[in-house]
Amino acid sequence: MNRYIKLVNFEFNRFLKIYLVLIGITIASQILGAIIRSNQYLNDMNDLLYEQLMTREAALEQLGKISFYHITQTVWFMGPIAICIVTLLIYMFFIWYRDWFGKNTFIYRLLMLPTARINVYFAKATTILLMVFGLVAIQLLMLPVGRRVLQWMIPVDFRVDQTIREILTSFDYLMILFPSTFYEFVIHYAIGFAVVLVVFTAILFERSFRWKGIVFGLIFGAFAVTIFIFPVIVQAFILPEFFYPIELFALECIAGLVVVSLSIWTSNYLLKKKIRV
Amino acid sequence: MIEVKDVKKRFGRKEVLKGVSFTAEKGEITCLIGINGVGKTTIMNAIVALTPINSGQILIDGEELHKGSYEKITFIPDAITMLPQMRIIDAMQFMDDFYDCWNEKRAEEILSFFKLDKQERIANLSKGNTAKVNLLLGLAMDVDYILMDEPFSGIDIFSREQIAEVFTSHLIEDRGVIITTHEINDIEHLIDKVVLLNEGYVLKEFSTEEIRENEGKSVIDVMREVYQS
Amino acid sequence: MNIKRYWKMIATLSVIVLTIGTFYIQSSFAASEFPDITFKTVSGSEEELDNLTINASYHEAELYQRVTINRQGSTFQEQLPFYERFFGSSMYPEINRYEKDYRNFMRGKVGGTNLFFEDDSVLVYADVMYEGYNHNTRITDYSFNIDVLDKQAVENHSTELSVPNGNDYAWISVEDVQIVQDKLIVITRNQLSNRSGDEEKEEEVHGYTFDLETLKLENNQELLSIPRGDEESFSRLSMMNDNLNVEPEKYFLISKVVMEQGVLEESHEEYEGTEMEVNEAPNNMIATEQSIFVYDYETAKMEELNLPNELESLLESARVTVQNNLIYFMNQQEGSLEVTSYNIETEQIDIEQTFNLNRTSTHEPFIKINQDRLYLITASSEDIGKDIDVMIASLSTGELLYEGKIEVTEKDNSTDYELFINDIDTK
Amino acid sequence: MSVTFNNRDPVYIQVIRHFKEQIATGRLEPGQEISSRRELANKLKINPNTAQRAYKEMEEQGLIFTERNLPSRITRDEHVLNAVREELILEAVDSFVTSIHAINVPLSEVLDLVKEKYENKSED
Repeated sequence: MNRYIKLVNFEFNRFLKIYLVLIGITIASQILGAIIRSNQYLNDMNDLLYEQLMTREAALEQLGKISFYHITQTVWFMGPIAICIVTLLIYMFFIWYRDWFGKNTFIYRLLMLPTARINVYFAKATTILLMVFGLVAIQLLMLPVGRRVLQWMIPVDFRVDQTIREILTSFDYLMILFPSTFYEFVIHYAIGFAVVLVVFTAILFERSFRWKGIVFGLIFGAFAVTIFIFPVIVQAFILPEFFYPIELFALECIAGLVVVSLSIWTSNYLLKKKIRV
Repeated sequence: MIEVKDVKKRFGRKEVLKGVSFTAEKGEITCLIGINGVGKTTIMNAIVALTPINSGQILIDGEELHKGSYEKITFIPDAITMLPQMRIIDAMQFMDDFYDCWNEKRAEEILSFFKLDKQERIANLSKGNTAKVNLLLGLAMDVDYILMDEPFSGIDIFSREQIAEVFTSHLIEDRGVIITTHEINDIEHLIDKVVLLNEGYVLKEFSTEEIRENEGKSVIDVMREVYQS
Repeated sequence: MNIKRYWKMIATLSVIVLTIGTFYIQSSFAASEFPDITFKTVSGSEEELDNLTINASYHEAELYQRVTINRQGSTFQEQLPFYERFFGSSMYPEINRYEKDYRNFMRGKVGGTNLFFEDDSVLVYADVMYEGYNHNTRITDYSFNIDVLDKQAVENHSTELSVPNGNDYAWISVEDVQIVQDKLIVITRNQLSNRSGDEEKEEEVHGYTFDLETLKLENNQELLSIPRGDEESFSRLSMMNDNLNVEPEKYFLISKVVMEQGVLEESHEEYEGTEMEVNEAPNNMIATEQSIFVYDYETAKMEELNLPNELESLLESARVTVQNNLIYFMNQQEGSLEVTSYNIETEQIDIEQTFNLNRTSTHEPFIKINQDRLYLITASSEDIGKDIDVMIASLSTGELLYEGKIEVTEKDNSTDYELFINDIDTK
Repeated sequence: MSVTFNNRDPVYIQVIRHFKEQIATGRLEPGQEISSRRELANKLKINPNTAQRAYKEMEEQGLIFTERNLPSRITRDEHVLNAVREELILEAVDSFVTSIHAINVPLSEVLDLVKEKYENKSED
């Protein structure tokens, strides 16, 4: 346990620089985006009011009030989210491969630690999870910040103030990151975590058997997906609507647990018996 | 005692080890010599479970390797196993974090013996100093067995001498050492035992002193005999 | 363990826990911070509300939520258990009740209440399933999927059998399921396909009779059909029974409208209420013939109703529904609603009542008739999303039993919301 | 102290011989403390096990002795010391005789030459 925490800390610090850059980009871009979008709205509004000499009501009728929703639709807002997601997706592979292909072969050290090797796997997965949650938290903190920027820039008559919830519910993609209840939050990220574990196992297949391992890894991935969607497939095609929602939910939980256990068991086996430097 | 019993290993279709057996005693320096092939490193990797074997058995003091074994046996590969961005002190801290058998005092001693500056980053070290740090990380562990893969390869002569000195020092006193090399000259007087490998087989396993005493042959003589026949 | 060396990780972890934790703790409060939507009684007995459930949509800023309102209060979609939202649940309370009471029987049964029949002893499910087009036989396969649950024995017997001449139809939908003595009757609308070879007919209404014991198809009765529409004329059928009703019914009512090429009157007002129907018809067509057909489940006879002239004239503007042996004609006037019922058996007008809507201008009201009760939900056309009246009256006496308003109590005192009624249910 | 070892003779024997030379020439005095086997191995760059074996052998031959946990010392036994000296002289003479014998030179000529060379060497 102790060594596992040390490993997580170690892995965490290894990625910290890039991670801080990601956070920096997110903060800068989203604040900038709020300023730019608000500014653009002000320009458009000024144009209507002072160039086209519309009444305030007519201008509002045409342009509408601005809300944080409009800011979330800009590339300034979504761009950094996409960058963070893509970076973490790449990092999911990088976190393993750099130990083999880095300048120094750190994998020797990792595999020779006097602790169960599966701890290395858990530590890497935990690190990814920690990083994801960290970014999610930052994003959550950035919402009121961006909203405040909007409030500073736009007079109250021209804007609609949204609560954080309203901002989230008005934008589908954000609902994936921040579902409305804690249960769903747990479900979303549990699925995400399961995906990470399955990808890790596939990577370990590749690292154990190289070219052949890619095939094994893909098969394993397909197998995991099949198990996971099996209840839904049964529900949709084999026994249409046979299960009640709560049952389907329970089955999905079981399927998810099966996938996760299978991944961990397989990875443990590969790390113990098949991995090579 | 490390016992390697009939170990076979294939990479793809190529059989690298075709049934290798030998033993290495605690308190002795055993040298794996092979003139070609990857067999030596593969054996080393196999002993510390960094590569799976296809058949055979490897025992360390009578038991198969498990996670706790890494407090008892360590492997110093031919390249350093720490991250380039780490300073020497970070690498030492890492070892201290993860190994109960890490001996800080000994590490400091080796550090001054090798005249290394522990604030230096691994990436900035010379080749010779990198090898020394690599050695330091293994030697400062209170382990029973140390495996070294080609500790002398590609290093300047002075570093080589310093490293050779380690072998006669208390740093490896009473431990079992397995070392691989393709150049026996530097260490001929330092080793207890030679295992001659070729193409996946053990051609001959002998004690250096015995072969000198009984047959009046040097290690090179034996190698010449064995490899040329 | 040296805490100092872990501070970055600990800091990150703290930010995560604090931020996400705070967010979801607030969220759970926020969920309870949905407005309370209640009935505010103006007069009458609140107990009248017991059977009433209103399905509505609530909008506030960018928030859009489905909400159900009943006497107890309101339940927003987000306040439901997450798995129900995650996988969806039936919008019909009846079906939700069946799923609770007859859990295994209800497995695999999807669709609305029109597919069900329930009395004291049985629960019946009948649907027509599309089995696909077979390239070898060149036959489109439809099959009846019938399942009868004996409530006492908790036993069910089911069957799957082909729909006769299934190949002729483009689609088949089940409109009603009834049991008369030992017969099971399934009323369907069958849309003819181009393959049928019958160039004349567009759509048929069928009554399929099964033996309740054996579930064998005993009779296939074509009750009504309409010709294929063209440039000149166009016919349309609509089923008038309340398809939410699963209880025994005596009659099945079909309205038939024939429309022909003519000059469309530029009377905007007249079409406001029936906008949807007008849109369906080709341009410039007007109704030239409107009739109501009644199918008697007991006698298995189909007859056209001979309505008194005063009712006949109402057909165009009034909404029509049937309950037991009474047909209700509901005609909305300026500020009032006239309800006239016609007894199929006695062929007499049964009641004539006028209910005051309390306002001159209203949006199309939601009307529901259940037994002797008339449920009326009206929203003013000026302030559709906010000003909503609820009235419950006795049909037989015309007495107003309940009068009230739907009241939205916003937690943050905002008035920037809109509430739209989707439908009402009176079970 | 630096010794060049050949590769064909057992290193421990070469170590013993080295010690004997030192004793015979008086560079190691009777009763003198000698380095530990670890120090020796380090100085001579040989395997500590070999050094250990050399010490063990010397102990058996009575060249050195160890009291309890104290460092080993050179023997004070005159017999042994003389024997070492004699052994070295004999050994040298033997090898000399063997090679001279091979060239087939008369003894008197050899002796003269030896005398001359030996005196010259001592004068250097």
